[in-house]
Amino acid sequence: MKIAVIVFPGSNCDRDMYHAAKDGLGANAELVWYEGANLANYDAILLPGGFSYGDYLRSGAIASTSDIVTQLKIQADKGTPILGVCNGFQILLESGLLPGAMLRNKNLKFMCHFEDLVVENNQTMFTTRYKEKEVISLPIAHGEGNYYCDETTLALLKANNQIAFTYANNPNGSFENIAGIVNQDGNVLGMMPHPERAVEALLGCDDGLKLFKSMLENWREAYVAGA
Amino acid sequence: MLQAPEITPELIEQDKVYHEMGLTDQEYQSVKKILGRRPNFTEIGIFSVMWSEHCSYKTSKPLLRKFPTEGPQVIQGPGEGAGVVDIGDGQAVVFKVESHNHPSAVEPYQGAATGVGGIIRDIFSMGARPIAVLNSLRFGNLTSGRVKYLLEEIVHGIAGYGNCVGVPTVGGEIQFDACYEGNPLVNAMCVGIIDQKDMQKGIAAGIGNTVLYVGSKTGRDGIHGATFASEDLTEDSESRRSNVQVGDPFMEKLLIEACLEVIHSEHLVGMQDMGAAGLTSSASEMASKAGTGMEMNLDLIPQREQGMTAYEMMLSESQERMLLVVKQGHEQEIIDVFEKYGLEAVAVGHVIEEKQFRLLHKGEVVTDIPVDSLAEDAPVYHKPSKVPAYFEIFQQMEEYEPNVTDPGEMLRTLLQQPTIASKEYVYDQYDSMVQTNTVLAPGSDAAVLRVRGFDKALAMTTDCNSRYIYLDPETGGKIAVAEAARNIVCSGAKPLALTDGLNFGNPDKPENFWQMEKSVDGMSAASLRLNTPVISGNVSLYNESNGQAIFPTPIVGMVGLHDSLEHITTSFFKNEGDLIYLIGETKPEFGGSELQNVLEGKYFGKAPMIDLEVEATRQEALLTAIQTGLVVSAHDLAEGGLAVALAESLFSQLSFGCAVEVTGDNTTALFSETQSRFLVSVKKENQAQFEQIIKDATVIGNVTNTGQLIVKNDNQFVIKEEVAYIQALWKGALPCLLKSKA
Amino acid sequence: MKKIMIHITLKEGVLDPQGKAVQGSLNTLGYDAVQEVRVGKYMELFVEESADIEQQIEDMCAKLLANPVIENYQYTVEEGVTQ
Amino acid sequence: MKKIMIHITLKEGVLDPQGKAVQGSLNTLGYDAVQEVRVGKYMELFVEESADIEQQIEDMCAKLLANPVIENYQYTVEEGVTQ
Ligand SMILES: Nc1ncnc2c1ncn2[C@@H]1O[C@H](COP(=O)(O)OP(=O)(O)O)[C@@H](O)[C@H]1O
Ligand SMILES: [Mg+2]
Repeated sequence: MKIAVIVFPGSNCDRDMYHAAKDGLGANAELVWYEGANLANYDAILLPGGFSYGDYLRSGAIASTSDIVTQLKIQADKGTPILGVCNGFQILLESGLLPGAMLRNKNLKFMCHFEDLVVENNQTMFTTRYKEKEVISLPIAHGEGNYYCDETTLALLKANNQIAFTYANNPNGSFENIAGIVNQDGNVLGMMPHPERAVEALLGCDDGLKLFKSMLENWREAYVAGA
Repeated sequence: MLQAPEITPELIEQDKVYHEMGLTDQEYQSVKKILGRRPNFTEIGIFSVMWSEHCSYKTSKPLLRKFPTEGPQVIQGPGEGAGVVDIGDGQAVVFKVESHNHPSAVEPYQGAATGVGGIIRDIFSMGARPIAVLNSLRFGNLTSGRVKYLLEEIVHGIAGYGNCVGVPTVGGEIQFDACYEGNPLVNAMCVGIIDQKDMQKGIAAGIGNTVLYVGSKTGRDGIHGATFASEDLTEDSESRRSNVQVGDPFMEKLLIEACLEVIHSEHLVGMQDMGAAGLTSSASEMASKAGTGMEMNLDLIPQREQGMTAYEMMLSESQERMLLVVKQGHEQEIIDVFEKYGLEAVAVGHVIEEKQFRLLHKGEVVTDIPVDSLAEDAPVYHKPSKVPAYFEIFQQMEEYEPNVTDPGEMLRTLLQQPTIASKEYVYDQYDSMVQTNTVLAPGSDAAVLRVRGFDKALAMTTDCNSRYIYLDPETGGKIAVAEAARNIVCSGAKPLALTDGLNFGNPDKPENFWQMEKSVDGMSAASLRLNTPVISGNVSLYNESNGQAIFPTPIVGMVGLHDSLEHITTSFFKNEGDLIYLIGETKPEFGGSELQNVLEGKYFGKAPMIDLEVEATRQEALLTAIQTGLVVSAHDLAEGGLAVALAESLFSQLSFGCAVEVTGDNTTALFSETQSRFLVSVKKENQAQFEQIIKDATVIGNVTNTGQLIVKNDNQFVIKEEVAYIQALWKGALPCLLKSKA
Repeated sequence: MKKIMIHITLKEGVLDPQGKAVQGSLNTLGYDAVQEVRVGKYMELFVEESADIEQQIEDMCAKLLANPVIENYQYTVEEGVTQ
Repeated sequence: MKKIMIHITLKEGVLDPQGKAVQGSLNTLGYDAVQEVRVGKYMELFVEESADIEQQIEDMCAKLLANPVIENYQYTVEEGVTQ
């Protein structure tokens, strides 16, 4: 599996994502600068966290207008696995690849610590290694992770089983405790918590590794075994 | 605001305009002599910032010479942007501390943010990747609305900058005392890692080479910042608000990546950040160090505002700017790298043979100064020093011996003192994990970061108990260094070296100067004995508000090396049944203690004594025990003594308790702040082996599963507290104090 | 040169944590008359004159400056300013 | 009820990193006419009528809403609104 980790100006979890994919998962990963890339060359695309464009205006807003997002949409339609974490999630929201928007945390403060998450849907290509309703622990690190959508959108998310993770103890005010959602086809996952920070026991916890493993296995089944 | 062009050299002399810039008559005369003529407005401005305390260390230099700065591990001592220490495998660790006290007092968010930005630039301008930031903060008591505001905003500023730039904030310390009310302290430390072969220096070598200006445009912000940092804070500071600079962490992030890409180019000759005194100090220092001169055309400087004068450009402290010297003819290759990141890189001058600092503006030479005179001819003052009356009185006092009747209640009180209380409310706002190397995040004694790809890690901490230093600067100075080393050792690492942030009051007052002198003596003695040379540092004087100096606060930032990931140790108890040891004997020492603060509301008497021989021997023994794998947890005893240390060792996710037996006077046993003591837990089966290595350790009890902190003396309960309850008090204290109405 | 003044506000029904916080602290400070606070953004754009400028402004707001999921925008134009 | 509309803008000469980033992005998107962008805050306060309300608003702006070190503020009042 060849994985692209997209680097925007101001991305700062890009190397962390790269190491999670390369050292944690053992896949072939590459850091890909947002300009001049050809995403068709990759089997999976990871949008890392950080502060693209300083998070100025709204988190993810400026990055979502860059040319690479057009390519991203094409790959999303083709079924390529796309994972956006934290700022990556915000970019997916701002570019309309996932529904909803982010507001500032309800206490208006950046927060960084481990949170318990509930795996709400273990049928997505990123979550099959988890058990349904399994409680896992992942770090969060964000100031604007308060997920918002309107009731209609929520109803759709629920009807299509698009809510992947919820917070066990909602830290930021997210609507319906939502921590991560997938698109209708299930190949685009956006989440605020950082699985790439939790792939080694040395750093406190490796609950995030299963997410990457699920992605690799499901991709292999769909594309390699099937081909 | 000072206005430039109309003021002629004659007027400057006649009206003593240089006074406003912080220069004395004598200093003006030296400038005149150096130039052989009267300086013009731009020139005198340049001298005034370069000869300010902040840039020239004119009063502190004689003291700084006392610090031990050498050792086999030291690759680069004080003098460059930051110090560099060998950590094996061809790698080095680079670190330094920097103060941003006065800007933070005036505009706390931006003051703290730009403080973080500045220290990070010091690290990457050496060619190192910044891997961690720590910060050491001092505030007045949390009873005033202004202090609460300062704390909230300073913390927001540190978070706002550090989180965005992607360098984890992994540690620090916060203390509260009335003396900091009008003059808070914000010291930030940055740590970086470098392959030794990539080390950069800030030099302008090679006649004809090109000077590149990189990063943000120059605006009128921060003009005279270095001078501002070198005077007392008064009501008048409010009106000097044009000094405020705004940080742009996004720009800094781009600069980090671009600069770390450019260091691999053979065409790069030198690189330096524009810190205090901006373009002036970076350019003149680079030339001075290389034994060359520099000529720049100010028309080419990227400017944010219209009609900027030479004076304004040279004295601006706009943030996120760098100066590079690159080989002539290869400018474009370097510029291309910066352009990839959307950064402006402009050739603004070149290295010249004549050792002059020459500036052109609108076709005229506006500055022509012997370049060495700026850095090397700055005056050095040997200020008078005088033992303060309070010190004599304190030394003659009877030993202060408080008597606590309800130790359990006192423990609860102590845990809610803001200096002791959990700082989680603060560090939760910092991204402490980005870069995924953080093994020990804030919460234990020292922060620990692994070095990716190697079986080793770095431990880091900042420490300074200024109460002891106030009572007895020499002893307190020793303690500050020793405490930092203790924190490093407790995490399982060997202390390597230190950086210092010397925060003092106005040095023109002999009593303040005496405090400086003695603190430095104490710190020097301890760093010599503990083998932790001083490799970098910062001096911030004139920390006074309305004539009242802060406690002398020389902050120690220390880094240590774990030679294996296996030896990383935390301060938390981990298994039921483990033996709890107290290393070191306890004497009744309460001068400067938290207990004294609680009971008396002030500090007096003698500081706790410290014997550096004992300290060193004990630290070495403890490190050996840890590296032999005999220690489950290790914690140093600090504010609040044994009782607080026991509680802190229990405050983790785990729900243990402890049963401890003390002897003699309860107050002394539980709350004395005798130095060089450690609290350690050890598996029962390792008892004999542990005791062989550590001779002065006493078993005082064991870890239990009861969830209770129990202390007995002679079979009587002295303390019996639910850990969950006192932990909640400890955690809730700071947010509660911040929310309560002023 | 034209100066465009843009107001971006949260849509009705969208929670405004910042507005809440501001209101809370105003009330704490004793300004009890304050019943509600909403916090939005205010931008000033200085643009050169051009034929389709109105359309451009509309586009900029819709594409980048406001997020239609949560925000409304409004703008006014001041003609002939010198920056 | 009164509605107070407050504009908070950065003082002249104070760096506006956000405005710069927005401008850069608009230029990249092809809106070359945009010469400068300054980003500020816009707040709406709904307050109950009272005698000294003007003074209160002035105080709130100076004490809490704007940071006088780097920001200017301006406000207008709309009378008799129902929230
Ligand atoms: N300003 C701060 N920034 C980040 N971490 C902090 C700060 N203040 C305290 N901490 C963290 O909280 C923990 C306890 O701090 P402190 O009580 O000062 O420890 P010690 O007494 O061992 O020096 C440490 O891990 C420290 O790094
Ligand atoms: Mg400690």
